[in-house]
Amino acid sequence: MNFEFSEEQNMLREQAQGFLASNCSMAVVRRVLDGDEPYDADLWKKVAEMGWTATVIPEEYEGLGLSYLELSVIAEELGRALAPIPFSSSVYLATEAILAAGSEEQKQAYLPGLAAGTSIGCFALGESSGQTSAASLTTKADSSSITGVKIPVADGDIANFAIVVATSDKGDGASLYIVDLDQDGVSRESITTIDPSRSHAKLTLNAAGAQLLGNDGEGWSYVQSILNRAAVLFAWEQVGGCDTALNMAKEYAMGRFAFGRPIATYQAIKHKLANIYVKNTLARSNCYYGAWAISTDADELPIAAATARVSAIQAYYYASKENVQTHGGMGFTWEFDCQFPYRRSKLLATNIGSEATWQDKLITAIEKQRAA
Amino acid sequence: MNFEFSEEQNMLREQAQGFLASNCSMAVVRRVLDGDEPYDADLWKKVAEMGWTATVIPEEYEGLGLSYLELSVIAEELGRALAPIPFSSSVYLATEAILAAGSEEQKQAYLPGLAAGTSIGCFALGESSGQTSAASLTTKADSSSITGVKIPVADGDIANFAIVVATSDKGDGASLYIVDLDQDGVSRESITTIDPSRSHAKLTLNAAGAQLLGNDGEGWSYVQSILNRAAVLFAWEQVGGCDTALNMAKEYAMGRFAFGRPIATYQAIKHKLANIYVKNTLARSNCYYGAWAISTDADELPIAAATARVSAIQAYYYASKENVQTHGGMGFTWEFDCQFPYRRSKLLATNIGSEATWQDKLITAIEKQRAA
Amino acid sequence: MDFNDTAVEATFREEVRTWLSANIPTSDELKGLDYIGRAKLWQKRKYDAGWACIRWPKEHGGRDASAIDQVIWNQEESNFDTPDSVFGIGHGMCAPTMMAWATDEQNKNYIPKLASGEDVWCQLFSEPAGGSDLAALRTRAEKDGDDWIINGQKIWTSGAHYSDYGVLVLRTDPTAPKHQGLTYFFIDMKSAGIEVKPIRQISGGANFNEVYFTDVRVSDAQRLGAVGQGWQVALTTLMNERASIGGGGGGVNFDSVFDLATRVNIDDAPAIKDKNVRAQLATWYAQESGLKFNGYRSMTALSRGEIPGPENSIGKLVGAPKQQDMASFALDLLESGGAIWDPELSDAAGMFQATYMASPGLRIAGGTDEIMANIIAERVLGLPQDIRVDKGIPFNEVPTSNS
Amino acid sequence: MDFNDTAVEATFREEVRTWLSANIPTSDELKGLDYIGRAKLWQKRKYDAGWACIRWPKEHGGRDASAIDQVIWNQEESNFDTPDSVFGIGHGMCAPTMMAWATDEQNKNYIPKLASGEDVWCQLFSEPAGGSDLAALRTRAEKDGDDWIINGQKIWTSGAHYSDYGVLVLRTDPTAPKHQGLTYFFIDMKSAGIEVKPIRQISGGANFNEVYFTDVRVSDAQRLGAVGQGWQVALTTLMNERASIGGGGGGVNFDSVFDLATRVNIDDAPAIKDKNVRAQLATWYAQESGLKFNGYRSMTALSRGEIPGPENSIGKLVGAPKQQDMASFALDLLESGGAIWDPELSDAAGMFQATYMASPGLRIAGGTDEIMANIIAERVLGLPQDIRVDKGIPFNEVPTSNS
Repeated sequence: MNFEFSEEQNMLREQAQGFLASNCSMAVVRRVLDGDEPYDADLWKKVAEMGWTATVIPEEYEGLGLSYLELSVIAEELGRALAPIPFSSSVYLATEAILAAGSEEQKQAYLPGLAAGTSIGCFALGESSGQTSAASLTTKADSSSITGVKIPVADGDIANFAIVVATSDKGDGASLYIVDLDQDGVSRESITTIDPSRSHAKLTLNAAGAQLLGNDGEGWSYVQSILNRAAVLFAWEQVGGCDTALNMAKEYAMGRFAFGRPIATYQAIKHKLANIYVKNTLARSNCYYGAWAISTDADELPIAAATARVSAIQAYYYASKENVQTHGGMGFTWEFDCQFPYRRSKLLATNIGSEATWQDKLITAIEKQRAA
Repeated sequence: MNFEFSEEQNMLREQAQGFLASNCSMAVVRRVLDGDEPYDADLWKKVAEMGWTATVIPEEYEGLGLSYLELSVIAEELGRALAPIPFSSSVYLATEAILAAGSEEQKQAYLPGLAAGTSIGCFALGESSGQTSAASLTTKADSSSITGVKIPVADGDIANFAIVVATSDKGDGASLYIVDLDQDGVSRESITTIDPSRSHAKLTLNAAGAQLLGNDGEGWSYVQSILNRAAVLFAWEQVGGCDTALNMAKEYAMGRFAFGRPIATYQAIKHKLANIYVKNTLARSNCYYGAWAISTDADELPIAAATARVSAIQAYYYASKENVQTHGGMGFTWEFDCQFPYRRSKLLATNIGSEATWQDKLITAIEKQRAA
Repeated sequence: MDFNDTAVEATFREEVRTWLSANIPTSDELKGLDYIGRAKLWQKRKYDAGWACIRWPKEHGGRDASAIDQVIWNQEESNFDTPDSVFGIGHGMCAPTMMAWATDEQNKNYIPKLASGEDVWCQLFSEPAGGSDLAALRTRAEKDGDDWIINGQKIWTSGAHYSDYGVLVLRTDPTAPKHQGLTYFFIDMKSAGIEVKPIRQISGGANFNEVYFTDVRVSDAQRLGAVGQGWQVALTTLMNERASIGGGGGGVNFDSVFDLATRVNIDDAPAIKDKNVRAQLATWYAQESGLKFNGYRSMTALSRGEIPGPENSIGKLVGAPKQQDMASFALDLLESGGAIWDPELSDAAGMFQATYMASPGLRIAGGTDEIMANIIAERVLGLPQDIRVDKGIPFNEVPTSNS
Repeated sequence: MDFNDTAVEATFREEVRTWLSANIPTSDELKGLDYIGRAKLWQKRKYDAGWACIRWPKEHGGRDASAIDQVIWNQEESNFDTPDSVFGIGHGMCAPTMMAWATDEQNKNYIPKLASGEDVWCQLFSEPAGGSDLAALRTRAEKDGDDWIINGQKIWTSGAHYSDYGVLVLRTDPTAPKHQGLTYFFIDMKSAGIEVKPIRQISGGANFNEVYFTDVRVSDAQRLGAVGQGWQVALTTLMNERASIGGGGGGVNFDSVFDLATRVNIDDAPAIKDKNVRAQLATWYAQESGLKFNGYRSMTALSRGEIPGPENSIGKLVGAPKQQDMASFALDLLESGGAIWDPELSDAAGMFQATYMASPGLRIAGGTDEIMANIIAERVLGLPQDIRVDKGIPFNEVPTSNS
């Protein structure tokens, strides 16, 4: 049994923690949330210089060729720091889409820029409120151009290109396209979300130039595979955030006195924090499973991804809301940092499919496994 | 606004409480649970003598012609006492079935005996595990005889007759029949349930004599209407039981010391009891709504019944399990009374449709109301 | 059992309705006024017609009406589009305290202007170090001739920036045990040395203020109750607070989430057809229904001249987390669109997002979930208090930090 | 990251598997034996071959094996149909305490018979008045020459009726503070004056006993640790208890409820197609999965020679209420049939009903949910203890009732 990160991976974690402590304090999150910058460009540059954006990209495309275990470590630490950068869009989604479906030419065109962080990618799936399915898509493409509206697109306002999911009259009803965002046919509008420390946009594509990514009519299948992998990495970010919420709550409860004693001596608070810890720990152990599955490309990936995601969503919602509650009135002020994990938890929970959507996916995956 | 029981109804409650305190202590429940009697026949006789079985039966059929508000009061008190008698089967179900669907002749034949408690009725719907629907029924009848297996039938082993739901090739696919249980075509076997203080049976009908109750092919519609009314009365029994569980827990927590102080001073226990109280109170207020709806035959009855039932099921499960928990190890012993509400809560929750079944019914009823 | 008024109640309701129909301010009348101005206009009109603060004695500008009359008035008024009130705390908490503790002359001076809406009052109890432990307040008052000099800071004061007067509790003897060293005053909010700063909330709003006191003078004549009796006076205020706090107010509820579930899809069909959505909605419906009919039972008690139980505090304990969970659930139904918080782009103009961000505050303001559970445990169920290590100890010796 | 053994572990596993395959008792060998006899036969066989209590030092009949070896042994043994053990408490709790505190001679006399299964031991700590407050025990021992005379009552003693020896903590000084007046002994369970009565549980089983002591004599030579040092000795026992308590064991789990949902219908279709059922099942799957992989992480720590954290106690805190809720949910899926509890008539031979009735006990035995949450809060998160009013007070002056 070797169900732990290696010594090298733990060293990477220490290095990441040190770097983020210096470069991504809560003050940095607050600056982006409160200000006009869509993301912390300086932090992004440094993260790219550290090679984090290049982690799993093969060396032939100027990546580091490391495994998803290393990327899991980085994801957890970025989640812990609530980093206000487009890492999830560019690395977990756009990079994965090109790795999964790209032609050799497309890989050579896009991966080096993604690895270097000089190119930022995003993933444009949702079009309105509610579940998106192959049948619900209205974005349409022909061989070289694409038309439709995608909203919200995480980092759509700062990305260089988007992976756009459009309808197809072939196969599973959808296809992927690469759309460069600096072109006339694209207009983008920044939109406000519940977590302004992460940037989102509405993309309007009006006969924009586009190139097919992967096979026509296999888009929905690619989407499922990309989302499964992203779910694991999102889950790592989520459990990182869970710990941040728990630590904030714990520190406050130890120092805050009521009726002559720390509120951390009251069972209502103690049991609340114990419950946060328990949910966080189970979610983290499921993330290990997800990391193992993604790094070995295991058949169990759909189950492992959904398991990690369901428990990470549940843990982060609980931890972030009960962290505010533990702080009492102060937790509800703009001045305190409790708002960051509370906002982020819901952003991450909705960005790539909700709790209920993944619960259903989990049972579907288990049914498939048992039928096999 | 007059959303309370009347003075007369409150007097009835006091009288009922006094009677049950003398005649239905927990020792009585324990005797039936532990022993061979299927029910407390003596208590049943006295209850009938008090006229409780006759409450809503019109005077022309030797009933008292009182309202469902009086019956609600009695139901809550019987629930509080966890009375080991076939009141729910005979009064909430069989009597209601005959009142709803019976011909004049059938009413004259059955209601006086039901009113006097000399005849006990039961309601035979379920046939196996899982939801019963008109389509799932296998019990079949012709004009005068019926064949099939019904399990479990609450009080099926002690009742004089059963209202049996059988398949029909007309209308909504089901019809009701009255089957006298003392006949050759009927064999009945007592079965053990999770609450042996209430009697249950397997009824095997082999070309048993039967008479149609109500119109052929309208059985499923009758069933819905009967269950809606029964749901309100079951809910009253459930909230009565909720209070019993809360009081047991409270009394124990006040007297039990740990670490030099009553466990009732610990927030984990205080908040647990507060939560029990809150759930019980909401469920009871919904029961008021149900009582109003049933007593006025309101259009809202399907909503009111489902609301009362859903909240009563949730409240009783919570109250009864956390009552055991509050008692610690002692609560898990046969010697203590905590087991009674824990058993009864699940019996009442499954007897006439589960929480999920009624949740779905509730939303269906709301959809219908809004579509109207 | 019915939902009808008694004959007397029905007559009263009709009278109220008739007056309201004839007297609701028109948009022309309200034009150009800010929300304070609108509130004052409407309050003055009610006052002039004898419909202000109807439960108060006539001598104070009220109508000597019963509790059920008040309920009927509130129901009817809420059916009309009237300006939002800014008098809730003044009428609901400050005035009852004044009537119970102030001199006749003071009441003659202040109460009518409270009733007529000329003066707005606020309440200054909470302090940064206090929180749930309300009596642990530190803002001190020191006697100086016939005045007291106030120094310190209050927090969570609604309406401090537009209030004319405030009631406040101050520590006059830090060496006495916590509840015994307090004294209660009312004060002119325009006094020199008072500084009001709005508190920005995570929801974006700023409904509360910090209020700083620097060498603020208040006359001993504005003391309510004896020196050291402040906690007892404060209890009068707080008893009235409990009565005026609702079940969490508007925002997300069964209806809005039910409707949402008919607008968005799951598995390419309306979400309302999804059994998981139905089960969740059913439970919330049952909770809302329970709270509603609980309210009807309280109103019946009022109607019968009885006092409703303190079990009304379950409204907040159930309602606030329910709002949070329902808002969270609604955002999930919206899937990735749930993150968008923009009046133009969000479903329902962003109401679900706004409630998601506001609901943590609902679970805290006016008593946290944990405090409400304590209240139910102790006041309703009669369970004993938790161990109190600060009992009987001089306030300035009670531990306030680990150092 | 992988699930594989190291080379050394794989070799050990193979060795274990080979021995087990060759030595599992046949049904012929077990015929006519009761469950005690079967357990003893199997234990003796393991002992004779050097496979009993493998973590123990060789001098005590063990094998000096590592913690991960023990895990591998347990995994492999659980793959075979072997007689149920009756030695869990003796091997897991009593023996480590003896090894730590008894004399060499005592250990030479008792430990090998424990290892070989000749003697069964039990643990007598809990008392009716104690509950979660384990140290509040009252059963007293009074010195009489070289003996102690024991009077009082123990409760929740597993296996008391078939045990040869027991370890017990007794109050030897009621005037000392709670933890300081205790002394620890081991005793022959056949001693005169010991009476064992089974406790009937609401689940119908009787896995525990009450044990009454009436003037029972125990030699001072059977004392472990000093007089008054009993709590420290007891901690040795309890530390080992924590390690040996699992996540709630068998019974209802995801697999069984998933399968049930394929057998019963909702809306005339298999319940597993119902989205509400799927959502609930998914959450439980994620919990079980989290517990499982938490266990893998602990095993990895063992494999690396590290000590797994006390966070293993989350297994019980999560597992026990989950069993209760899943059983309750399963009975609901069965609808009216859920009430039937009969091996012939119930779905799955009544397993769901049995778990519904047994699960309240899971939430209590070995530490209630509330105590487990305290343990996590204090030992894992480092939060402070609740206020302790009994600290430093003579035991016989600590309040034990309202009178």
